[in-house]
Amino acid sequence: MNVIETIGLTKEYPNCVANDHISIQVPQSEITAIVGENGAGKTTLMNMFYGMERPTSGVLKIEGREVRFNSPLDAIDCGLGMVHQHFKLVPSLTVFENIMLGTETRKAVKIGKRQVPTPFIDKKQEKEKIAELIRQYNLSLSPDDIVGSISIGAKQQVEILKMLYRNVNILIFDEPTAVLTPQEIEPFLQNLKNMKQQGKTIILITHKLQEVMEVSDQVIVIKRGKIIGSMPTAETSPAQLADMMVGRKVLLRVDKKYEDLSQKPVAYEVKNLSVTESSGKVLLDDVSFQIREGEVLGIAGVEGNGQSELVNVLTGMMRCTGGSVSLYDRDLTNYWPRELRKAGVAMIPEDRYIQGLCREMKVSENLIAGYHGNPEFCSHGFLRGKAVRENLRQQVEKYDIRIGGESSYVSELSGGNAQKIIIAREFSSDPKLLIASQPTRGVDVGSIEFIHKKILELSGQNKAVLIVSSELSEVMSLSDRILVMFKGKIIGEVPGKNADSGEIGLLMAGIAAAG
Amino acid sequence: MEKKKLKHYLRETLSTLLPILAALVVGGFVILAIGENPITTYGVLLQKSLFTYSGLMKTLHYAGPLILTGLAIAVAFKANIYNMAVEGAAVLGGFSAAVVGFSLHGVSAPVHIFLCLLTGILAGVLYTAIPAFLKAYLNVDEMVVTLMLNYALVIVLQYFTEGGALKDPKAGYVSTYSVSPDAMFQKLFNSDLTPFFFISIIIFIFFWFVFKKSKLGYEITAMGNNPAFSEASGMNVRRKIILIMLISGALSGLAGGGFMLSEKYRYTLDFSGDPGLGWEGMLIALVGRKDPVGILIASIFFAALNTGSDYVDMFTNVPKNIVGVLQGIIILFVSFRAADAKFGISAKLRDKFGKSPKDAPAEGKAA
Amino acid sequence: MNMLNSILYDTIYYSTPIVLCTIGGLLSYNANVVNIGLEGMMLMGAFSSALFSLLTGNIFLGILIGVVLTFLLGLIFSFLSINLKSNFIITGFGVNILVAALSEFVLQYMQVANINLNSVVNVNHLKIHIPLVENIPILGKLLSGHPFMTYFTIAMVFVVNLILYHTRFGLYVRVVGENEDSARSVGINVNRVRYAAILIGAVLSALAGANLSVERMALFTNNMTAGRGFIALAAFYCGKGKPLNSVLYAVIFGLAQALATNLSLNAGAASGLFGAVPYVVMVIVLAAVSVTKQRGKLTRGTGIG
Amino acid sequence: GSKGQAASSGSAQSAPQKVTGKIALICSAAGPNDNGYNQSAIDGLKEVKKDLGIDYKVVQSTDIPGSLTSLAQAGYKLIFSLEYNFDALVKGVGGQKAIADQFPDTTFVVFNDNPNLKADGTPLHKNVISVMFNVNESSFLAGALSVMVNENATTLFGTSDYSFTAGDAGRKIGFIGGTKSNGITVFGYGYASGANYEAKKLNKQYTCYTYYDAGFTDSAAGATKANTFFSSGANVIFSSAGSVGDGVDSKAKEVKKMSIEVDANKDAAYPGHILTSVIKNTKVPVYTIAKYYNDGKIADYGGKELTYDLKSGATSITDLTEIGSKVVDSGKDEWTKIKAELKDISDKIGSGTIKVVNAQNGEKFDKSTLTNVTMPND
Ligand SMILES: Nc1ncnc2c1ncn2[C@@H]1O[C@H](COP(=O)(O)OP(=O)(O)OP(=O)(O)O)[C@@H](O)[C@H]1O
Ligand SMILES: Nc1ncnc2c1ncn2[C@@H]1O[C@H](COP(=O)(O)OP(=O)(O)OP(=O)(O)O)[C@@H](O)[C@H]1O
Ligand SMILES: [Mg+2]
Ligand SMILES: [Mg+2]
Repeated sequence: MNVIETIGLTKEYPNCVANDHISIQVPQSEITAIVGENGAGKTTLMNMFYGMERPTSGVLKIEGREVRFNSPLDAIDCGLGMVHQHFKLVPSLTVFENIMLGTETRKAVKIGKRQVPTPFIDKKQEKEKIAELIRQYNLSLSPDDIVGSISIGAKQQVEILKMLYRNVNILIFDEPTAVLTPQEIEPFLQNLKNMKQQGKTIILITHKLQEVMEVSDQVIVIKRGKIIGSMPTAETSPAQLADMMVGRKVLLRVDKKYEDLSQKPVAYEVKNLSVTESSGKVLLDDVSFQIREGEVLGIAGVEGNGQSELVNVLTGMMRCTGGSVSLYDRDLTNYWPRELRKAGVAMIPEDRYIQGLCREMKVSENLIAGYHGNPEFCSHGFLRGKAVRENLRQQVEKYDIRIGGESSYVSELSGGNAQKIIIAREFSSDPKLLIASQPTRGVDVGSIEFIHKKILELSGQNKAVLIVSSELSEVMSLSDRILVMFKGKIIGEVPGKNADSGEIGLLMAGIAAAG
Repeated sequence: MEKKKLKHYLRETLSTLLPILAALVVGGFVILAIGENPITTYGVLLQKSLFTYSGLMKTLHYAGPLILTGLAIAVAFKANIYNMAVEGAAVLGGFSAAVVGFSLHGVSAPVHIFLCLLTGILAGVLYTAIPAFLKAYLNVDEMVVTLMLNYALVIVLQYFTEGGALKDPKAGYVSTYSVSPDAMFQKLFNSDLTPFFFISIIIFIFFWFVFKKSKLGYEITAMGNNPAFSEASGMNVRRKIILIMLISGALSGLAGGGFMLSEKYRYTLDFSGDPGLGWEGMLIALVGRKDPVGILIASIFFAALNTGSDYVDMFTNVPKNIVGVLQGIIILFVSFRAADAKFGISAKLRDKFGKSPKDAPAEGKAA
Repeated sequence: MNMLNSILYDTIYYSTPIVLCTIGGLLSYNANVVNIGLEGMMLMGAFSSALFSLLTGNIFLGILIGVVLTFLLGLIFSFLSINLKSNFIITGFGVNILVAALSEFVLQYMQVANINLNSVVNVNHLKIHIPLVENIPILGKLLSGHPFMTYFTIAMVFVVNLILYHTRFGLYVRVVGENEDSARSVGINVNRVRYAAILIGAVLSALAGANLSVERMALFTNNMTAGRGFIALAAFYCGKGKPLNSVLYAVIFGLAQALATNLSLNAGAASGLFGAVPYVVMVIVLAAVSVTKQRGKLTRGTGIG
Repeated sequence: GSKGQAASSGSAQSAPQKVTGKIALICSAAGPNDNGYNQSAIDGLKEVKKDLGIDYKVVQSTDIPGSLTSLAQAGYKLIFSLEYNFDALVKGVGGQKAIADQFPDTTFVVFNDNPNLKADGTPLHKNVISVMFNVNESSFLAGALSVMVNENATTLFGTSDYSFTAGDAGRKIGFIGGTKSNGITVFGYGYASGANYEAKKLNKQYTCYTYYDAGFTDSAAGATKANTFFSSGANVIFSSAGSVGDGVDSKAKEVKKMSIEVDANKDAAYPGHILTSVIKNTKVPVYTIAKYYNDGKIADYGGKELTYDLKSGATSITDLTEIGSKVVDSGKDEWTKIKAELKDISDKIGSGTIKVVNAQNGEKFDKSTLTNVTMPND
């Protein structure tokens, strides 16, 4: 039986048709994967399922009944739950408060024979309920933790519990693994399977085709708002899916040429870098490494082991308390971002919408951010409008950025295209060193291929590249050497060529290889 | 394309005018309720402030300092800095301009005026430097600090005006000496207008370029929308905060100084008026959606309300307080206009009444 | 001794309406609506409760009507700022200007300079003297002999604290303020929560106003709130919307004001400057608190906004 | 309507057109219903209308020069301005001719200040009249009265309704002003001097607390300030501070002591707690000057400074009937004596035997001359 069925579902935005007559069926107790390029309209479709957006036209049926949702509440009532691409959690609240939000248990007083609820929340009882739920699904959460301070994987578990607690039958996951570490992904996928076993219907949106193959029963491919294919997973392959999505042959793994770099000069050197908070907490502990010209150095590690801090220090967003950084013997320790850029460091920040881009500004303006004071864009304090527009035209063409028009805002772009703005901006500054943090998070396969190619091109031009990514396969396919971080330290080094993911995995878990 | 643009402007104009009309209708009932004729009242209010020579000139004259305080607020608000020190800086600017205006002798008129304004600007800058540094280096909430400092400043200035060397002993009220005639802006064209209005306009044009075309304008937008982004793209946000606040202070100081030399001529306790140059500037900046052209129009609108209200009292039997009530109502309604641009309420309403949303394109990012 | 008594008593006198308005305003602040209109709402409360106390000859009825009218004003504010999504700073200012003008206009219409409730109520009869407590030296003066609203205010501080941190409504207020999206996604009616927060603020501000006009002085004069709403605003800004912290700031202000008034008695010519003291004290306290928070920060940036 | 009533009784519905021979009055910021300064002036105009049949117009304005010009342009020939701000009128600002010069046929009357003087003391303009009130004299009476009442409070009023601080601790009075301007200090200095006169006579030492910066709006703050004085032992507080004074009255009633009001007779606002009011009756000069105008004699007074002293009746203290009614039977004799003493002082002032410092004329006040009154925070 199909729990969800759509007939000609359409969503139009003022300047685009995000979903164009979508007709699909989602069978009960199966995992249906939806794939498609960035901006294809996947999230929009899910938002309509979940009552966040209203369709412009078309029919949505849940368990055979035609429904019209006005709000997520209606969707929840119909047994739908959604874990969003960007979590909808309240950071200052505890795990159990977040899960119970909207369905609080209140203290009751007995009046006569009746239990009359008071406005007060019965925190004790709530906590017990949640602890029970956590046990039932065998998760590793503590109900009392503040959500703002738990790991991303844990946050996702909270989102899932939120749905499970509400007893939903249909769970929608929008790119759930984009932010998870490899260690977290495995159990998550296992969880999906468990839930399916328990009779839940699951829709999974992801850019990682391996996951599609691993867990889904059916795959639906969307391109530019239209369904272009729908098939049982068993009958397809990642390569075929990628080709369908992108409309051309896609290399799922770039071909890196490994050379002997030992004779090349050292470009970048980090010596004994450490960061100790005033509370005494050590965030970075004596980190040292070198990158030679033309070398790609990868840094792997379970999230929260100091990679973010390392990148923050190297990109000038945080001060280090010890150690030094230098580029071609020029000391860059504790330089501000602007001075770093001047010295020839290009930076791709971890979170594109926080540090990398300003959504409320135009694409053209974002394309010059950080370089907006350079003479080619600015004279006497005023921006050169012509040069800025010309830059936009060039970059858009060179990096194939899909924008609506010359005055498009970043907020109107899909994730992949937004990331390409950063790539274009940083690559065209002709840097001596590139520091790239999570360069392809949330980006579709076609764009990943493109970004990876560009990174390798750069190292081919004898530039030094530092890549920090929680995506192990990314680090492995790009790096000449891989350093693994654990608890703020470099715990081990692995050559990039023929790297063994098992060995790296052990290091990431803090188990140093003997010898 | 042409047609679309035309439609766009039509809609813009309509959504500006509608709330004002609505406010006038509500206000009309209030006027009716006290037994007066709303048509006559509005006639006087508009006609006298905009459609007579002297009224229009007076309106423009009042708009001068308001344009500056409007810009002063907008510069800061755009960068997400809630600088309420504009009010205090304008008052202090006026006060210091007055002090130079009456204590300096033996310089030529233009030099005297220049020095007065310069002092006003410096005073505004110095005053705003306190919250600026507190915010930039200690992360102290600027809104609270500036609110408090404004109260304190008024008391301190009162203290200086009530005694000592600055007080005009001949005046029966609390007042400094009046500025010497050569420090006064001369009235032009047989009206209330003075060169100060043109100074304001020049500065307005300059700031139009700053907002729309300059590196600083770029940085202000970035800071206002995404501080982390602006840090990461190499702006020295701390320094920028200080810079922006000081610009805001300078504009306010100039507004106060100019107001002193073109209208008040001596510092009295009611110098800034009601609700005050800075507060009015805030309303103007918000109503004008922090956009320079919007600010210009809003300044003239608020100045016209001020001028008109005096005329209403003089030429009708509607008491001045009712004009205050009207102003309150209009402000309530224009707040909703500002929203309309942002959230496209007119569009939404149309949506509701069944037209295809294709006809109602999003209202853009202008807000 | 005398002076100490006087300072303590004045502190409570100054603080009461500000504290009441602070805890009223901080609910909507927590729901991410900064209500600049608090000043106007307090004035509305002061004005309409005095007016209707006079007209009805009964202060309870008068205050009740005052609260209802301010509630209506709160509804207008909420409708404009929530449903019509107006810029609530402009709307708040509109409220302030409107109320000030309206009350002046009504006085003018009635051809009186102020509303004197002398014939309706004797404020001395409104003071609550707590037996025994009253006789404790110093403390007695501090704790006893205040009108009802003072005790009500003290109780409300704890009630609001309880509401904000222990009830479902309070939780929703905080969630709506912190992350509107997540509130929506679990089906919380964001608008309704905001309405409620604003309206509670309006009611408490009205009571603060009534405290000022009816209970304290049996008198309404034009613009009598004289910026107290803004001080309240500053207080919950300083206290980041946490009830106890915000109230602490409000009381610090009241204390500074009481000190300034009392100490200026023997200050000679400089007494004119004492009025500035409370404001400067607030700035210094804020700066001092920030300095301690700022120490040892490693990440760059100032966190504007 | 409201003020409509006040105004429309005299003027046409709307009058942008030219009229001749009308009188206009520009209110001060306190507005037409301030139960004092402005209202008395309007009362004067009402009487003018009744007796002389001249129409009038009352205007509230924030732009005084603008209103003066507009009114003169509209043909008003006699314009009273109760608000300060004279530069444009007498000196001319921004290179413009003085308004008085622009409209030589119009007579402008200003109050509480005489800006119409050249350095040598001769008048600048023939068509500007300045009206001054010697409120220093009436304040002097209030000061003397305060001391006498304070000394005899128990005799006069008994102890049931009042709780005056007794003995030396209660030999204190207070003055609260809106701002420290000549127009305000003139009251305070006169008041302290009057208290000193009587204290000296009785050989008692007094303290006079002063607070000149209470503003004009925050009545609640006024009440607290008064409370500091009262709880420090003061028994009578004189305030000249608009609404702030209302707060002082309310506090006086609350603590069962007394206050003194200003401008108009407000004794009945808090019966038994307002000792008296220092009256500054604008009605008298408004009526008188309008009469000069009507009689065609206005030119005789142009350029003059008209001073209204105790004798003129424009300034005085009230007749004390309100407070007198609270005097207990056993206190009647003392009360009569007090009134007689007041009469005596009043005569002495009239004859010049007592000279009261007049801050409004720019006279310096030297508090060290007060032998029996100390002013700790003046
Ligand atoms: N609120 C909106 N207003 C206008 N256009 C929108 C809006 N939301 C989405 N779009 C547009 O609709 C299209 C589909 O967006 P959607 O977010 O559904 O893509 P997606 O498939 O989820 O992409 P990604 O893989 O990057 O998450 C995009 O072109 C996007 O620009
Ligand atoms: N976040 C920061 N904090 C402190 N210093 C910084 C920061 N970012 C950059 N700097 C350094 O401070 C200096 C000034 O930065 P700022 O951005 O104000 O310069 P600018 O824009 O060149 O100024 P100007 O307007 O004069 O051109 C630069 O040398 C820069 O390296
Ligand atoms: Mg998406
Ligand atoms: Mg710069």
